[in-house]
Amino acid sequence: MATNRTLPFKDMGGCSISGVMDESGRRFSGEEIIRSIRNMHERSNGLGGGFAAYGIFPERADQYCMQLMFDTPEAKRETEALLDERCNVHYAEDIPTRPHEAITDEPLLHRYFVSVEPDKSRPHLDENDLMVELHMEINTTIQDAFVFSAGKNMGCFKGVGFPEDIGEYFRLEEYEAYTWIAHGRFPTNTTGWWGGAHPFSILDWAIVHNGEISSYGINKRYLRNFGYECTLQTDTEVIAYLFDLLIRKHGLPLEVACQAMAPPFWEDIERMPEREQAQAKAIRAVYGGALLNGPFAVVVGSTGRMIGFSDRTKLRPQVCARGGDRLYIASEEAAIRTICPDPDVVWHPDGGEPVVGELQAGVQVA
Amino acid sequence: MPNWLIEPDFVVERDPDRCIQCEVCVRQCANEAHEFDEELQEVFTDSTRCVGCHRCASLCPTDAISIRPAELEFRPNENWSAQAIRNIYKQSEQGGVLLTGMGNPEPLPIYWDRMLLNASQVTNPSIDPLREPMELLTHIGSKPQRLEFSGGETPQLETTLGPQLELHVPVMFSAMSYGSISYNASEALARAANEVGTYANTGEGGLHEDLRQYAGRMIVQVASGRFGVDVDYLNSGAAVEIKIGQGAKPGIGGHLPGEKVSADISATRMIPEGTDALSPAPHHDIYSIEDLRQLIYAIKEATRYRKPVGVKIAAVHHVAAIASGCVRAGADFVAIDGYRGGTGAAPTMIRNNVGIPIEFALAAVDSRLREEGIRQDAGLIVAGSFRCAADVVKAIALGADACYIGTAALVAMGCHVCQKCYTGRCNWGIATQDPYLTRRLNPNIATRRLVNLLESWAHEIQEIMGGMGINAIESLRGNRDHLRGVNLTDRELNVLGIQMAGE
Amino acid sequence: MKSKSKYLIIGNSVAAVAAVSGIRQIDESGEITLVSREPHHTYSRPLITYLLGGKVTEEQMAYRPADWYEKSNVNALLGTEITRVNPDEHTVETADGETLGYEKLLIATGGTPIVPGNVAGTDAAGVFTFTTWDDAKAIEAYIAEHGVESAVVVGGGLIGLKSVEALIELGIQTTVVELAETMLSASFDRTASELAQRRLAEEGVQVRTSTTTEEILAQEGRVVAAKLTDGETIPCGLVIFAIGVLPATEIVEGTDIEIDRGIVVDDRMRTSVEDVYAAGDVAQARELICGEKRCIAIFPNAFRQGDVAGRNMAGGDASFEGGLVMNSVTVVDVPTISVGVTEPLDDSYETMVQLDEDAYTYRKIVLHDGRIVGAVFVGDIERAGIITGLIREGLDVSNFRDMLISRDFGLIQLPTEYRRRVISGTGTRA
Amino acid sequence: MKRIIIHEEYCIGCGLCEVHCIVKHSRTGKIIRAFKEERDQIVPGVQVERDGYESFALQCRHCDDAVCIEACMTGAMHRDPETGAVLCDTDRCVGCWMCIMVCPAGAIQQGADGTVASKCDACTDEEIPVCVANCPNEALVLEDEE
Repeated sequence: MATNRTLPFKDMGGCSISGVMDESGRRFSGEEIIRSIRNMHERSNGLGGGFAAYGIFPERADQYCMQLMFDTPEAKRETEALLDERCNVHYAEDIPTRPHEAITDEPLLHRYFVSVEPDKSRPHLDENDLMVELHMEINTTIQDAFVFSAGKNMGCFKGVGFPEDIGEYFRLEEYEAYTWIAHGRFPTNTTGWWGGAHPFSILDWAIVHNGEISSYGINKRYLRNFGYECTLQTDTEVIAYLFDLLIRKHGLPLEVACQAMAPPFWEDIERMPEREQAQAKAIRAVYGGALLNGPFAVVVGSTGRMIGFSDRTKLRPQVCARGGDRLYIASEEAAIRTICPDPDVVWHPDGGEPVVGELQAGVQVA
Repeated sequence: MPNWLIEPDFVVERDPDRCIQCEVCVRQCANEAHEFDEELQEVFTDSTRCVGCHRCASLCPTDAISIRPAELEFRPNENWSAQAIRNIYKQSEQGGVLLTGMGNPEPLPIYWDRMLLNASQVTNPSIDPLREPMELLTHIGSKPQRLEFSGGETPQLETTLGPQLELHVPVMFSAMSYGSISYNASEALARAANEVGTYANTGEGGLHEDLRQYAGRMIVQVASGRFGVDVDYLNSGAAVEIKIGQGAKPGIGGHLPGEKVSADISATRMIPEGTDALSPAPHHDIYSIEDLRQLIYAIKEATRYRKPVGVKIAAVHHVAAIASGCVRAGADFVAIDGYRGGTGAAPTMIRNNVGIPIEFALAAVDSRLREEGIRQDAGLIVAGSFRCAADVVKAIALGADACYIGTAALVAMGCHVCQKCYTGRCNWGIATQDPYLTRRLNPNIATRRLVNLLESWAHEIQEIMGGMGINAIESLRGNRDHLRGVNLTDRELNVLGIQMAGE
Repeated sequence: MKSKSKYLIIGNSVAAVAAVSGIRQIDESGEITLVSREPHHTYSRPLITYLLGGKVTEEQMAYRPADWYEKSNVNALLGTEITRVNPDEHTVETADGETLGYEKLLIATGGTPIVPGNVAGTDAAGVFTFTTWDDAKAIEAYIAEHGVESAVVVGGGLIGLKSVEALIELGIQTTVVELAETMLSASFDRTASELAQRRLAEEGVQVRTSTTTEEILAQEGRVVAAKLTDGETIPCGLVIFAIGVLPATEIVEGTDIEIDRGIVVDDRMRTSVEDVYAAGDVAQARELICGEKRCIAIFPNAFRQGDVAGRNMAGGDASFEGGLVMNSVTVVDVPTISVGVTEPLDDSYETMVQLDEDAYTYRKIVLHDGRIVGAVFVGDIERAGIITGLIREGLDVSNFRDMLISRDFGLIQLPTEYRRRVISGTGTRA
Repeated sequence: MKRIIIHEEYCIGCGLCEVHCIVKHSRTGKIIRAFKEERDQIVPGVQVERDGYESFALQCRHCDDAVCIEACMTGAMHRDPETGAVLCDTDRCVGCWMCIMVCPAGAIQQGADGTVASKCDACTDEEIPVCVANCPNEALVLEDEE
């Protein structure tokens, strides 16, 4: 009887998100995050799952770990030719996987630890800019090749399947990271393909997202002004690019960046003290193209940091908890308690209010 | 010589069973189509004088009057249409340039009607604007690419934003001068803009002393005739708009005949009473883009950089490049007026044949400015026949910051689009200076109607946005994913930058 | 002393009624005693000729509703005649020998009809004056009793004309005898008078002008004819003396209260003696145009004076802006209105005239020093009040004087400021 | 009291106030019948004055110190205690025209049959007088007075 339990369709809408960060920098195995995301099995439908892990390649922390999927050997050869031309490949290997009965049609999965040399003809571009350019170039010009992460000392692992199966397939229990984020997918706007699973990543930014960005059309055009080409037919990648643009390129403080993406309502701005109000007005006026509209809850990973935030009316769930040195952010409280049965504090942040985990002062991860 | 080749446009029919001989129609027709025969004690109508403005029918207390097109049929001829033939009769009879008023009425495609909007279903909740915030607040002005913050515990904004127009509804009243429209109409536009929190535009006619109290919500225009322009005028408004062109008559100047230049208009325009007010076709100090830049900065200096200074251009073939040039010349906003834009008077041939549709102009300009990375540098206002809230939403989704409405505002005040503005005998008291007619427009009523219109449109815009699951207009602006085309060719879809319905 | 009222009013016609309402505007409760010689509830004196002519019923005679005294909280002593006023004691004496006290006194005793002393035979039955309800009833009864078929009305003024109207209604052949060259000479100019006379003649009314009655001829004590000074003898069953009224000042004669033609009052309607006011036909107050004090026995004047007196008696601050002679009377079916000065007094006056004798329409405006001082309207009286207003206002009409006489003349031709004030409805007095 | 305010600058001289006043005071209250059957029997209480481009519709101002009431010898002209309107009780009016003689606005007329005075009755049975309700340009408005 119990196994035949069915849920109304609408209750099943929405993805699952979980993120754990140890702010002391202590690294821990992927087993816990798999357990957490498994707890929310009903929130996904087997069309996509994925993870991002930070601090997993300490021995190559100064090199970009480019993880790619190829549908054809030709694509792999073409990509490798481009890589040889554009960067130094220090080490390459197949991404370790194990055969899994639930995982089929897997692409070729390979990773390259690379570094890029400054481009003397374009001195204004730093290595990150060049890396983004390379990432975009592969994804837009080489058919059947797809970069799914390209940051330092981090990596994404994703594919078509339930997230717990994907985790097992990628042998995540064998990695140790100080931040893990995970996503189980219930796709509604694109068909399931390996590249379309979450997280979406650029440099060391990785985003898992539950929701739909109604402002995608303008976010995409806004980002294009700054050289970001959205290639994935999915709204989540704009969040990754926006973080990269606002924080890395524009140098906005994290809270300002979050405010740009999920700003307070004008009626709330009207009630702010003068200086704060002027600032909030300026952010909205200037960064209107970065406003993320529609229901969403995201967890964003980056080096030394994990951020959770949701849309300004909080149309998608997000729960946070702390236990010891760890910050937990998940779609459901149960997903936290399954790995941290007795947290110190559990809370529900307001819409648009960022929750930030940061490595404690002095902690070096790479 | 009798004008025997000139045929009536309309037939006015009076139902004798309903007519009560009250003479209301007689008193209301400035064209003297109705006449009361004292001897017979009966009203008669001369249909040849009817312009189809409906004033008599609207006020007839018994609905005894109906007006229909004159059914004098020529032998069917797709090429030699009745209008074409009649135009030739008229010109051969009277000579001269065919004149007309209002916007282009020709059966050219209306692209707004070929674009459809999106709405949320299941995966993304639509939002009820009656329950949830639904933000329309729009800022128009030059914005920096990025903001600078100083570090520290709480970030401090270091960037100073340039002057911005702040619109509570992304719809403004387009330039209509005092002179082309009556004082009461000008007053109503100014008051309504204040009440709603948007802007009216003086047009090129200067700003009447009594309307300066509303100038905080008015854009003051500087046109080729420079009527009414002095430093106080420039500083009195919320923004300054340099008018280069107008959608209804790109490349053409204006002419307000001396008989309309009353004492009041002469004072407002700063020209002698009774003299013709001639607006040259070009600004004679702007023969190229660098001259425009000089004027923009001259005005910015005169207004101490406290007012946005924009440029209004007609949508012509190279509009994208021209708009880009205006932005690079320092314009804080660019207003583009499409080929359906209205006018008080224009040569018919110009109005009906010059310019391009605003939909394409807008799409091209927004895309071009984004390609050049200068879209942030200027606000983008579009004009040229916005008929309803959906048109506005589509324009914003294509990339506009706001729309100008002219004809729609006039219609709200009672205009029946009879296209006879240029005669100065507007029976609705709008496009006239005749004191017998101007009093027909009670500015209190007109203000109320304009406010109602804008508020209705605002509600409709909010409803549409709510349906899309968007609660801030900045997420609609330029969001062409929410538009789909129907009845459009690939090239048209391409220029518009939208997908086909079903894609 | 029987009682002492805060307000004592002698009289029961328009001035008295207006005084009561004037008092009540300011003092809602102060005791008011109203004393009237006639026994009737307050009635409209000008209606007595209509009553005789059968145009109104007795019920319609009431000037105010039946419960008016009660609602106005007035102690009305009807049928009580006052014989003497003692200002020093603040009392009055009644014919019954009673004494009534007052704090403020209003004398609104009206007028006494004139019967010339030099006409013989006026004591015959069938000879009447005509100023009260009782007169009307007496005349009616006499006509009925004696089957009167013809009458002579002595006096071609307003009362005379209205008496004639009533007699026409009753089918009595009437002759008017007027001493002056024309009828209505006091209020009309010659042209208007002639028009009126012509209209009356058409109705079979005989008019004798420049003559008067010398003797009333009687048989068996009843009138049978009137003999005129020009020798003519007019057989008649009835004679009505309608020569005019004199202010009814008898009760104050011998006191310190100043009497000229009537009781002299200032603009606040105060007599020369403290706490005593006078209003209506008995009072002699300032005239608007010439500024002299005159007795103007017309209805609106009496109302206004009564109202001013009442308000001031109650401690208010009201002022009489001056009386203006004006009359509205219908000659058979021709309405007429005359206001102020109807004939130029000297060369400095101008007149504007429009006349259509056949249609019985006549308009005349008399101007002096750029201002309208009088007007006559015959036949077409529409909007005559606008002219009356301009006379009252003393407005300089030089800029639009040519329009005044036009039939289309209206408020719209008047200076904006004046017309706005009139239109506002908040106050029209100068 | 409520008073009809005349904004003459907005009067368009159309005469609809007169038309609707006639209808209101007709036997049937139906516009076409009122005009076809009773047009000559009704003097509208509101009348439009016109001079060049200027015009305004004038009805009795229901003055605070109504001189017509003072001049009325029969007491027919009175102030309605409930509404404050100046009304003519035609049962008591004898057509002496004293009111016409004194009204400074010229707002009282002789009735159609010439026997009694005719004037605006302020449509006291209506929430808004018909001349106000049917004025297309709000040249006539009903305003509360302090």
